[in-house]
Amino acid sequence: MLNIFCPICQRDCDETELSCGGQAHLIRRDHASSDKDFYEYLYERKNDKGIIFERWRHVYGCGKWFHTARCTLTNQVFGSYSAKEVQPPKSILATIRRSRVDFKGWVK
Amino acid sequence: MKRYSLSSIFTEAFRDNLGWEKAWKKRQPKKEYQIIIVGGGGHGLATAYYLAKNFNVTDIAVIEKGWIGGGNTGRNTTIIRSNYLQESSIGIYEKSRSLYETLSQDLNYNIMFSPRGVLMLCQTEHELRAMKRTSHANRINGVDTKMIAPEEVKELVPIININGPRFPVLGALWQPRGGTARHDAVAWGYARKCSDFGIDIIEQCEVIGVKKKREKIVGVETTKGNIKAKKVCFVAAGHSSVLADLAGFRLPIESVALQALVSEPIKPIIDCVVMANTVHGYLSQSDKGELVIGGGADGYNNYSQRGSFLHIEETVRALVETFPVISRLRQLRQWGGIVDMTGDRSPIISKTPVDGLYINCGWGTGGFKAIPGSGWATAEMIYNEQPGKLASPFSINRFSEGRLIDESAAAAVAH
Amino acid sequence: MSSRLPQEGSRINREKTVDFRFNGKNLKGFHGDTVASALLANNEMLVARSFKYHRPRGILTAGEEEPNALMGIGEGPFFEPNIRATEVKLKQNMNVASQNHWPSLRFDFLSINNVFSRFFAAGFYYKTFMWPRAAWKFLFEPMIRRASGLGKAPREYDEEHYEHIYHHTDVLIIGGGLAGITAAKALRDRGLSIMLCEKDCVIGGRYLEDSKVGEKDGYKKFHEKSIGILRKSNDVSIKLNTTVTGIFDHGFVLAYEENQCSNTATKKALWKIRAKTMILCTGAIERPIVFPDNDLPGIMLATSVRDYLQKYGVLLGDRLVLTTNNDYAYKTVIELKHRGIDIPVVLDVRDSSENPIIKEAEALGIRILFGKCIGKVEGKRKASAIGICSVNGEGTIEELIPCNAIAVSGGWTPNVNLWSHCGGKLLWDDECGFYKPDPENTPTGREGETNMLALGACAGVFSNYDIQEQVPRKINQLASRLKIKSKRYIETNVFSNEPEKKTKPVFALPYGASKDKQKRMYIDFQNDVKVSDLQLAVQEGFENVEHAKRYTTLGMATDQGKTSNINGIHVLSQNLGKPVDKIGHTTFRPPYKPIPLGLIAGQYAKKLFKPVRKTPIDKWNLLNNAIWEPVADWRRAYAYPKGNEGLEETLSREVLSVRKNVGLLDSSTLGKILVKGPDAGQFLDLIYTNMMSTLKAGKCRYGLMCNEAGFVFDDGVVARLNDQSFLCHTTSGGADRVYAWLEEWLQTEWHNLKVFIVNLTEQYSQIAVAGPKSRELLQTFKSIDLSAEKLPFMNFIETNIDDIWVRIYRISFSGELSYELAVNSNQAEELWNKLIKAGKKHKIQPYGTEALHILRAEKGFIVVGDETDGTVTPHDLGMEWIVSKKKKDFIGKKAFSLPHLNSSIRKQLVGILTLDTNKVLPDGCHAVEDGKAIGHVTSTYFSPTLKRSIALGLIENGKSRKGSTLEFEISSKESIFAKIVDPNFYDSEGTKQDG
Amino acid sequence: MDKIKGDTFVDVYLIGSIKSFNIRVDHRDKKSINVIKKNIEEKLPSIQNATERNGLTLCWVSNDEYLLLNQKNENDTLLKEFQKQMNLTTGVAENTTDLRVWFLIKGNRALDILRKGVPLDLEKSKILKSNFLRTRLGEIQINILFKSLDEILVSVLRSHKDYMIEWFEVCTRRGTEINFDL
Repeated sequence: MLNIFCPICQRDCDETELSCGGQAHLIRRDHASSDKDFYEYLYERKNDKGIIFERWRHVYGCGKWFHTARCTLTNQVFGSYSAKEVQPPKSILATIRRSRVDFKGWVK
Repeated sequence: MKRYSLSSIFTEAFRDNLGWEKAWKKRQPKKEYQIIIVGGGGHGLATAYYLAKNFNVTDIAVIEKGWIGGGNTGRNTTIIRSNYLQESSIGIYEKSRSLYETLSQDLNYNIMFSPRGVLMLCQTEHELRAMKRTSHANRINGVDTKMIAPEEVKELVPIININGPRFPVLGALWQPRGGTARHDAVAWGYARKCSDFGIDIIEQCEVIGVKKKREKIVGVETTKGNIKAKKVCFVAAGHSSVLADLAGFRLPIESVALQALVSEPIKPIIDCVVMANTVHGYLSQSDKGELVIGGGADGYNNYSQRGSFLHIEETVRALVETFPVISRLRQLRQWGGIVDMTGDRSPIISKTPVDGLYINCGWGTGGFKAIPGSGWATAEMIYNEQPGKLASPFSINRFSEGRLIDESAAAAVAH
Repeated sequence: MSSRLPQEGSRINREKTVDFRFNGKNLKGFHGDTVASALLANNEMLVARSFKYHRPRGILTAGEEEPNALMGIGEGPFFEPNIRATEVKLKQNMNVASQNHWPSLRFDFLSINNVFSRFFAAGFYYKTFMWPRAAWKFLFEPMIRRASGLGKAPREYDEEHYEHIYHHTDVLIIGGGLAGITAAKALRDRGLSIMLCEKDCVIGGRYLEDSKVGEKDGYKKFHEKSIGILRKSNDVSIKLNTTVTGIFDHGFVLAYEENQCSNTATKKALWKIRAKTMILCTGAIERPIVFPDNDLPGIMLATSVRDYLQKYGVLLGDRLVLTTNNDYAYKTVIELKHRGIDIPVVLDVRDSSENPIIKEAEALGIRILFGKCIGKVEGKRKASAIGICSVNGEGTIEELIPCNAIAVSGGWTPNVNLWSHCGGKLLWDDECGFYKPDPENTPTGREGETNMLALGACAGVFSNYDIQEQVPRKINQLASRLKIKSKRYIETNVFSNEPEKKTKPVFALPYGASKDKQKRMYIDFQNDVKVSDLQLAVQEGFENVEHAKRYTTLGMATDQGKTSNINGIHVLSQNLGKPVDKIGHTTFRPPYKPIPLGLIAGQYAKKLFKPVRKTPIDKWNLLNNAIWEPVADWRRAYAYPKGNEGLEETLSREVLSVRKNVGLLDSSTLGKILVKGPDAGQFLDLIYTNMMSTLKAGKCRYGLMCNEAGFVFDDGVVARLNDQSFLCHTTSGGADRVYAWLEEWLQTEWHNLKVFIVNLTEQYSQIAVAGPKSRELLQTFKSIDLSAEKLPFMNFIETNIDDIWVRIYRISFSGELSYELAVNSNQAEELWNKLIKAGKKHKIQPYGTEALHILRAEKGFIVVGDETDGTVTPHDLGMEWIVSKKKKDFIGKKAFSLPHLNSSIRKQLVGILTLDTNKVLPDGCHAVEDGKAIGHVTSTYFSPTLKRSIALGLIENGKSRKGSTLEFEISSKESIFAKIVDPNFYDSEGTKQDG
Repeated sequence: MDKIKGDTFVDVYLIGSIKSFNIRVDHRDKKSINVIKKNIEEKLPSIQNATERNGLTLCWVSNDEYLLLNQKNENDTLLKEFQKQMNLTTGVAENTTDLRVWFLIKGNRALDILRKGVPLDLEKSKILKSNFLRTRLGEIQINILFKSLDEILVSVLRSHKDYMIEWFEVCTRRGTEINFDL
């Protein structure tokens, strides 16, 4: 069972208090976008086997969304950061590189 | 290939069983094949089998990174049914179910297909209406199912808690020719026939690169060297995105853990498969006597082949409510597989942006029941280089066209 | 012949006898006995039948690794199958029954499988039962199913009470043996919260039993001192009778507390522990040697023989032979010799051993033969004699030794299950012949840090002296790694240092066993997996350890291979000619030992299964005979039958009362979300398909919500309270979903919009007053003027009814003149009763959700969830009028432009009137055109108002089929024909609702 | 305040409704925050905490959300004024008195009850007297306001009232205390 830090409540939350919102930093494609962009926004996913950036909501607590960086193979979590960030902040990328030397950085 | 039968068992019994041959030959990869199937699970082996059986193509290699049947084929709850709602889903699942009927005889390998029936419970008015709609769709598309009343459900499953009080059973959709099969036997049965056809089955051979020349497939790079091929098909549920990434494109898929558990073996208490979607749990009893229990997938991307205890708890809680007598039975073991979840919970059998590279994935929580049909349709697509009637609805570009095949359609109650 | 000694037994209380029944026989045991020790005390050595060949089985061990002694224990609601007799404490009048045999344990008909076992080799069932095809379902499978499965399933509902308990701790010590106690003493008083779980009802583990042989009483004082230290320190909390069963991600641990010793009813609790660091001290399990006929009752692990002797004063037999490959097992024969038991011979498979214990045994007159092992065992249902043969060679018998008990010890297997549950890898130790935790690949916690340390026997360190040496050092290293600065822990070592020479790993003997002998050498006792079965698996190509396991079912029984896995892997490696660490091992999975399904459900079963949400008017509904319908977690009144009305009568009465007089509906479950802020209008314009920002204060507007894929997923009326605030109503099932949907967009996409939302669903109740007399009814309350001018359709006012504040919306879902009253939930019941009383003279009737469905269907209004199923767009519903053309963007707009969402063959909403007005189209039936389904019925009722059946449906290009007649196939033999019409059957101009 | 019946190892009282407001504050301008500071509490409660002053309890729910409880009727007029001022700003103050139902758990084993359903670390040493926690109990959401370690106020949605009462009846029975063995 995961145990993820909620940056708003400043405490660890049992997975049963949270709900996952899938891949982070998708760019919303509105009415003017091409069919291809719209398909990539709505359906296409990186689904990496390794480091991913995802969205969580603290449903049973503060009700806020936030992002985390997690490894999908070992469930190691590298940190949580605000929902307003458009891409993973430097500090998170640094934490990842400290323990995963082969990390190739965040890809849009 | 030595034929399996009662007489062959009899003769072998008197010479310490020394006459049995290898079920499938252990091969090292050749330099080149006409077709390479990546993934030695049920779908991959079935694709190779039907390429040989239907189209007489045997210059094929089935390469598996671990041991055949070790992925989701060895981790599912072995349920076989075809009572789907959408016409295109009915097409492929009913084709599978009908192939399962005679698969033991076709493969000369007892896969123990036991059509003991599948029961989909209706525990809300809304679910009852949705199942009635499915039963009409089934009848029109040639699937033998019918709605039955609570009393009949109680007759079929004496241990069920019919009258709630939380969710009284209002009726059920009954498919008498649905049931279960022994999952390992399906993989081994197909492997044995493929090996007999001369198809190379190569285990411990992981794809680590894809060779392309101007967007046309040339071959794959594996841990056992490079192998050339004119056509390659990815059939590796759970790792579809990893392979697609090597080939330079992305899929509308998320890999999540799907867990299941078994109880200790007991004398027979339930004959058919019971699925209770309102409370999210389903259950059947294996021939060995273990209750095989499954439920919903986990909620987050996961390649670790182990899930959260949360889902085991929810599933068991639902089934203890539906079958109170199982409360004192003990959980013997739990495990998890990695399933491909697509946007509309329907599979992908399709060509890909790379010419000559095909893909069969996205089966989500319903892959085992589709093995023969999926193999049949994928073989047809690879041979004709064009998806046939069964496969065409499941192309990748259905998502960009908005042509979703949504099986979770009878969604939550809203009124 | 097993029996009870006159005295001794550290665990039993000889003053308190306990009566129990075994297979109908009335037997006696003592308080503190396990069922197994009590059975042995009563010479019940035959206890079970094996799974496949139904061979006779005896008790092999004294713990949870027991493969054989599975019993059905208890009666009625407390009956439980497949319980290990070695684990269950004896209770007064306990009813114990052996399993898996017919007609009786002694004479089991199915043991003919054993006679024909040559035909039932591993995997035989894959090679036969294929002809004739139907025979599998009617003949072969039922036969197999009846023969397999061990215990009978309980028949009655479970009365047991289970609970879940959460606990957080810095350090979790798993196992209370010497290593666990030393670790706890070393870690205490360092500001860490420590929890220690011990599966037994006392802590101490092995060293308590070992301390009695030869070593002076030093251990007793040492043990008392240790317990005193732990009891005094307040940061160490110890749980007895608690087995840790599973390790999950991020230090989540499951432990099963089964408190049989407490006088209260057996308390069963599942502890959900979150531990930052775990210390594994789970010890090791003794391993049997595989020799011909090694599965006969009377054969037991050497140390278990000693356990029964010292803990329960029970003798396995009075003429015992020992076969072993290590010195530790000699303690058993020395203990027995001290009690005058005849030890005819000890067969030591090694060439020699200089350990002092050998000298001590010889001094007691015990004949020890080196390089010898057991070649065969005679005896029908109990061992009666053994044949000695040399370890090498094919096993010809040199000498026959009569005996009635055989102790076996093939060395010890470290208990590494929990280490492997969550990422920990194992190393093969070739000298000792077992897998042990790999310090380089440990289980990792959330930050990828090592969060488990294995100490003592489970890490391959067996002698008490070495444990006492290493544990404090390892704990101090751990403390420094966890940056806990505090004093280093040192303790004097009370144990004598007798280094045990490396034992030669031995698994299956004799080495050159003949084919015939290999068929009688059992590796997995419960599933009857023999050495010959593994050979066959390898011969047939099932070489991978996972393939071999599944093909032979080795280690797939209820003990999950605790005593058979290592032996099996070794035999596999011999057959493949590959070293063991090239073969690997199968996956260790939770639970460590089987746990009840009821325990996993916990207290959330029976009454507490899935909360039932009740509206403020629930009590009234209950008193007025409401039939309930689950809607999401709510329970709503489906209908209010009177007397012995049939459902049809009730529904038509309720519908007609709304059409003719006035009806009352409890719609409190409606979602109510306040959207407030300067940008509230702009935000709602993005969410709904029509314009909301242009809505005037005091007015309402019906809105449709689509998801990004363009499909309708909720709808409802939006009321503008003032220029800054809107109150959005949603469907009952969608309330929480829509609230989460709006929060998601505000927090993650449009976080610059000045808008806040509050979920007020349960702050207000909502009561619908519908029908021609609704205005008249509400006018009886003096304070309100509800004339059409003062309160036109789709407007609302806030006023009082007597002293109750209400907001009255003029909205209609039934098509009648109707009002919906929002009231603070605490006053809902009071208002409802006022309306019922005032409505008496207007013949007011409550109506339920089903009547509501009929009323709105008569008007052709859609219900999200019936007309829509997640694949339907507003255009399909014929609601182009609700899709704004002016708005630049809203959720779903892009999707509407996708090719498939505009294709001609989309299904469109239509009204359906059957030609025969009395025939009602069945739910969900399909319209068929030359054999192909072209659409389905979404709602279908008999309309009491129109005295005929009506239906709504989604039909391919339905709009252009208006006026035509379609065939609706309702069964393979029958169809109903119906005309396609406009989906509004009643007062289509809406004069009633606007009046 | 009627007590949940049964032979229990801790006392649980059903209180019912407490006058309350859901408050949302807009951090973009200080207006909404100042309205609270002026009318209710100068020093806003820190994360996971609540402040209490003459019958008004202000609980931190999220970084832009508070729950205001009023247990004294004299504060009604003050609160009406507060709500008026608040709704003039871009923040929100919405009456949610009827939304929840409150229970009072009394006894030295009060925390033990919560540990049967709340996944948080409720070790006595880790709990502050002023804590306010919003979390999960079993399958429903719960607010926990600590008066002291032996007196805890909890609230659930009003529709979960009966479920909560049944949960307490099941989980407070004597004999099911949580205890350690040594």
